[in-house]
Amino acid sequence: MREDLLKESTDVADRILELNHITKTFPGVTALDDVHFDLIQGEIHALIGENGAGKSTLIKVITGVYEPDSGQILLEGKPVRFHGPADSQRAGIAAIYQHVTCYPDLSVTENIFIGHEKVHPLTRKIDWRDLRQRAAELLERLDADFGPRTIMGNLSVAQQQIVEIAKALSTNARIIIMDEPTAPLTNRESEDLYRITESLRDKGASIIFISHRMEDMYRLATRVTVYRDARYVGTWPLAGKKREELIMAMVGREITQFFPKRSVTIGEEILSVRNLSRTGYFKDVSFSVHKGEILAITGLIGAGRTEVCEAIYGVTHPDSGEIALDGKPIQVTGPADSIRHGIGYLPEDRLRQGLVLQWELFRNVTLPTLGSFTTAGWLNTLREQAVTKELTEKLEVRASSVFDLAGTLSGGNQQKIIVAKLLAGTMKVIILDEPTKGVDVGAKTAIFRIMNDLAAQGYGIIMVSSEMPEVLGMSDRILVMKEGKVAAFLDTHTATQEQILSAAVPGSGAA
Amino acid sequence: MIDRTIRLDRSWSWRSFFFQWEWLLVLIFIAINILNSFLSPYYLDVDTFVSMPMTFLDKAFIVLPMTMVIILGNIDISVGSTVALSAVVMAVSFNAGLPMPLALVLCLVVGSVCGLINGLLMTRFRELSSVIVTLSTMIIYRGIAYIILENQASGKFPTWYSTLGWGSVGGIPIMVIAFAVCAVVFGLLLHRTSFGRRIYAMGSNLTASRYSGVKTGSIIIIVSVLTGLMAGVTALFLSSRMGSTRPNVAQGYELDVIAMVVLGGVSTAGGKGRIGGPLLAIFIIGFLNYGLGLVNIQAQDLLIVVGLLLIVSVLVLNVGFLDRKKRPVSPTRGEKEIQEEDL
Amino acid sequence: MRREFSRIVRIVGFVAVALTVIGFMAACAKPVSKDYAIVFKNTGNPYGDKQMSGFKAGIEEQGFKAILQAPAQPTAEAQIQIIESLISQKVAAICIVGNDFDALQPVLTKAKTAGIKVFSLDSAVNPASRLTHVNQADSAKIGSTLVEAAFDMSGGAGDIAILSATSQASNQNLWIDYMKKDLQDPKYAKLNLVKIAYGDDIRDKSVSEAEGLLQSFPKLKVIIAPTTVGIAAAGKVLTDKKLQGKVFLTGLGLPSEMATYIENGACPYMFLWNPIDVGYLGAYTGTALVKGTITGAVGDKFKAGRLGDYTITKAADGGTEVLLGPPFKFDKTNIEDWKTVY
Amino acid sequence: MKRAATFSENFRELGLLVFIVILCAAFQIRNHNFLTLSNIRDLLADTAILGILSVGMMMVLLTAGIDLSIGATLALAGMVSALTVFAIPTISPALSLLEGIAIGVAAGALIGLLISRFNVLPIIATLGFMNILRGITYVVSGGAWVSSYQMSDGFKSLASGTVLGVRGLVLIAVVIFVIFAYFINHTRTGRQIYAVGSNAAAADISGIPRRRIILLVYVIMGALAGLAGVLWVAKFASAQGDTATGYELSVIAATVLGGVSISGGSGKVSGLILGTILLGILNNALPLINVSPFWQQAIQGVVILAAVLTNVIVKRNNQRIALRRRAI
Repeated sequence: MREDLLKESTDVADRILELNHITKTFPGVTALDDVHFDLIQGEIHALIGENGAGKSTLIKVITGVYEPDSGQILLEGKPVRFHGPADSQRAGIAAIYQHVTCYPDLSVTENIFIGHEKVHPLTRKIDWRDLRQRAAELLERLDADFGPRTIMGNLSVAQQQIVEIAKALSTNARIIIMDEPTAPLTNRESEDLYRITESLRDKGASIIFISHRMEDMYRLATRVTVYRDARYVGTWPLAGKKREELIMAMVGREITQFFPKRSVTIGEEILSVRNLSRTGYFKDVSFSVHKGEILAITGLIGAGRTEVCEAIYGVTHPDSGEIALDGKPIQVTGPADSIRHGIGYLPEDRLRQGLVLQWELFRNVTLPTLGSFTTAGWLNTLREQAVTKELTEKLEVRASSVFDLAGTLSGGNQQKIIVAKLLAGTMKVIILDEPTKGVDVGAKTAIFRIMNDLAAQGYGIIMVSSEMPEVLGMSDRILVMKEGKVAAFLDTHTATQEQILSAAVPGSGAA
Repeated sequence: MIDRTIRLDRSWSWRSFFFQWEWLLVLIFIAINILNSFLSPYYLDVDTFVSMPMTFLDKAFIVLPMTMVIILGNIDISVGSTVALSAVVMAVSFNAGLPMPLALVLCLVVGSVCGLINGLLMTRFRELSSVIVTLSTMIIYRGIAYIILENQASGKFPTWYSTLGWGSVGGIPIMVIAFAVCAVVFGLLLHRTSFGRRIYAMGSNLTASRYSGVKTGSIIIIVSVLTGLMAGVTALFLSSRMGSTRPNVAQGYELDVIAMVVLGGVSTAGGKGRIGGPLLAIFIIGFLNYGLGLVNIQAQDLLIVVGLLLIVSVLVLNVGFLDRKKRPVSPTRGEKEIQEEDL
Repeated sequence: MRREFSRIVRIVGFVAVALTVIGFMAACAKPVSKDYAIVFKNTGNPYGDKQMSGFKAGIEEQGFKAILQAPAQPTAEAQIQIIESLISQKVAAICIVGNDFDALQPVLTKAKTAGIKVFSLDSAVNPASRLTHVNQADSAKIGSTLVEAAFDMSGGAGDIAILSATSQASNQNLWIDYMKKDLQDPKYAKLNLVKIAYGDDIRDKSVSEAEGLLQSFPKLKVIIAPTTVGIAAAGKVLTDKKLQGKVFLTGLGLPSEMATYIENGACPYMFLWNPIDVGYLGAYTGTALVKGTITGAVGDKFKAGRLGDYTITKAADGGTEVLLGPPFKFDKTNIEDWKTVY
Repeated sequence: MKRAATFSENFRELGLLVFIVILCAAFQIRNHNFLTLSNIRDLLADTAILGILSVGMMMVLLTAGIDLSIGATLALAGMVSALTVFAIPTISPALSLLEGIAIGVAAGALIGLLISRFNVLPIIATLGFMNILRGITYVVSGGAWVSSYQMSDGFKSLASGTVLGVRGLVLIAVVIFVIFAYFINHTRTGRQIYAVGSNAAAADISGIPRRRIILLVYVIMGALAGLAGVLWVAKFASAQGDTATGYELSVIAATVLGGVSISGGSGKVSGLILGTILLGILNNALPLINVSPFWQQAIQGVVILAAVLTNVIVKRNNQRIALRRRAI
């Protein structure tokens, strides 16, 4: 099949969507610089590139959220201009965005149909029965485990993801854009998504699939387009294209070692958690972390991994169980305490939980340990800046000055800033929750290197992750969680992907 | 490869220096003084400048903590009632035989307690917005004041007490001195201490602050108590100026105060604004009121003028060149931030 | 570094303040105006407008200039600020219609020490802070007149209630006290005062208070409302409920506001003085005080233009006062001519 | 889990209902004239205007906005319409209504533009306009009042007139409740109001005209305030400059009692009605049961706070129950 697609790709007639010489600039930054993109009827086309490469902007141009400064958009060969999302919807284009964009207070039905509900010609009354029916059908097709009346806010991220897809389907879109759809999903959920995506393709939809995960791309796409620094690098059929070549095209340099090996002697136990329980989230979780060790906690979304970490960090309060540091039980009433004790946490959602985006780097870096930068409550700003300079340079943050706003950095660098926040204090244990989520390849390796350095310096590290390769590539031991309980403890050297999955997936495997 | 050295200075431009809200306020302030002195021959007068500040500075004490409250992204509309309640309690307890100095202390205590209650309600019931909490306590506090004093006025304070609101030291009104001190203290608190930094953090991103170990609860409570305390201070000066007090004093103070803070360029979305703005705003509104009063502008016209001033200034702030968001913040500004702005 | 900028900005700001102040210190002494000021309770109140217009007329026919001021809200705080600005203007006399009996004492004392003649009108301020008080009508007289009216309307017996203004209004409270005193009189033994309600001079509150009275006291015969807002609200309620002839209304009200209810019989008759005359008398009291023909002591005499001669007498609150005269009675016969006047 | 959720959604209405019943019982025991037909009619008539305004305020709050200017808008609309009636006694009541609404719409449109086009924060824009409109009211009236005898009976009958024994005022309120209940529950625009309040960013990228919706709610709020102004003046047969000063707070209180969240996105008409009635009952009953006038304010405040807090507490309970249900 890929072969004939290849032939067709040369043939302009089959191009359902084509963008030529698109340029979009924002004050102070060029987001798209004379880029090209084309989509063939009925293909799944992967669009990859580091953060800041211009992918998300391209989508917003296609969906009409932005109007390009110059360049033309051809829909089935005819030039079009979209003056807003409504236009593109009418043209049969639907987008599923990176940060799920739902209405938490409204029902699933409304989330799917809002803006294009079926209304009675005269009374303009919304035909609820009809909508609910169609919603039910759509959810059926995506075999969802929730009803059309459910309030969106009560759904898990994965479930909301499905609603987003249902939304796209409801418009009978011919072109569906998926921006990092798998980012918040576990492997199993991703599998479901792949299935759905393919069935869409088979039903004649053309799909633009954006992702950081190489797995996604090789699994689904037939062609791939690479952007770098707001410019078009190239488009190739995936067949026979090596992942290293693509990575080079993305980052513009060769990345020799993906999971840097390291030699660290694992020291004595620092953190031990005994029978930690929180009603409704997790139960009887016990484990320990040693100096220089990287402990991976994995499992499906909603298995309680993040919840356990947040309980240890003191964001939430466990109902029972004890946490001991260096053998001494500690009382944690809030993050302030845990930081004082030397437990640091890199949260899962860096934009909401990790950073003050409109703040300068140094103010972000010193926030958790502000006390140590004050004399009698008096801030020593110069020292803050000095320390920040030192840390950010050590972590090779790509920024021009400690006065840069955190919001202006790329995902990877933002992640490094959060690490810097932890290093500004004297930590013993560092918890990293999905440290590479939504981070481009270049930054990933950097973060892995940092993790190793930290381990080498004798920090105990807990890494929560859904991505098998990094779990297997980075950790010393693997804790698999299932439905709020510890499902398995595996030694990385012997563990296999299958073992982990079977332990993680409910029903299968022994707990 | 790009070099990894990170500079310790920020990109600096005259533009970013002059396009600051405070500059506009300074201009307005000077304009108002010139206008007034043209309008009324009595404006350019020593006595006027001694007595003028005393007519509006009582509220101004609340402006200081209210700035913190609004930077936190909250709002407190119970301050007027707090003033009334603490003033009433002070007067009643004094007339019940409590020595005046103690009565003054009690006044401050009552104010702080009112603030504390607000703070506790806000932290124990985080689901509730500060508007709701303070809306109901606003009604309750004044209600209590009515229960205590019914339709009586209470006063008969010792004569020395009236000097608090009327007297001056070396030609400078005591009120002005007191306010200057408070202003400096609050300014330093907000801009030079970890306490202030944490307030800004919470206003900018509450969740991130919690994850970064900011004790959000205690910050909210402290700020609320400060607000109550300053309301108590206002009560002291107000009752001193009125020589007596009633349950219905300080009605609608909350809105005057909020207006001043906002005119001062503090965004009610939280996280933005500095103490300097509100300070200037206090004097702008105060001088404007008094100056126009000197030429006997009718009260209703004053309403319109102040309202317009508020709207127009905020319009300039949002639409005009002053809008910071429209300027590139740094050369390395990337796609992420654009997303943040547009989504 | 933005904070550095802001510090500069702030400093500049206060330097600006300082400079202006210093500049003005050097400013030369200012002319002393000979204006006469009246400060009413609050703006947008026709009763007050009439009073101020009377004051204006009285002042201008003597060839002086009048300043009419009133705050937006009826609070003492606001009046203090206005008086301060009047002191800065060095007016000749201030005629205050007080929002508070005591709270204005400090600022008025300041005015007096600045050589300004201070006297109150209509709603008094305490004797210590005024030279004299222009009283629209003898409080005791108002009390007895209203009780008499209630006695007459109820046919000598039955429940009566009072619908007052705010619970703080010094006038109303004084009158109510006098009414209570009068009701002790055996002549009124059969009248029983069931409740004093406060409508705060707010329309909707006055109305629901009035309705409350009618609901809780079905046998109610008379409502006495010694306040313009309250009486009009009560009149409206009685009219809507078609209670003319069953429940009677009297009190103090504006003819314009009450015309409808006097004509439809909800209020057989009510009382008020002529606010224009009150203001007018105030004007002449002011000029007399400034000329020095009177000092505000008991026994002083002066001529008040078209109103004729007046003598200062002892006031119930211990100070002195000028009494305008007995309250004027409005009923079906004369309301037509008055409703358009005020 | 789902059951718990729906229960907690309906709880507020149930709770309010129970609360109201208890209150009524208590009042009835204290004063037997409370639940008489005539008193209930008074109660409804006095609550009608509050109800009309709370409908508009609900929509404003749904978009996570707030409107402090309605008291002033009401006063201005009332004053102007009264002045016109005084000038042209023959003008038909319907016209006066339209006039009032037109003024309200104008005011609302100005505020709405400030908020939707120039991103002025609602609390600020409306705070400013509260002053401006109030000032204008005094200016147009020249400080004078318009009194009963200066108004045509037709005009006054807008409020006092009865249809089938029901006050016209109440009918208008009911009609408005019905129309808007339909509008926000069953029309696209109505639902989009919820959407905008629930997630503004999402509204933008899914092509909902956010700015237009925001403009719309303030225009509606203004229109209702204008209407209320005319009714107010007709009801009390007097137009004053200081009409309805501070009334906005009662309206907000009623709306919040009714379960509309200040942070936008959630709130139901059913709850709104109950909230309005609850506040109406308090205003009407406290004078009735001879509560000292000096206690009334405190009591009202406590009731409001209690209602809000109980709601929070019960919601939390439901969540806890839901968590227990989760199989772990």
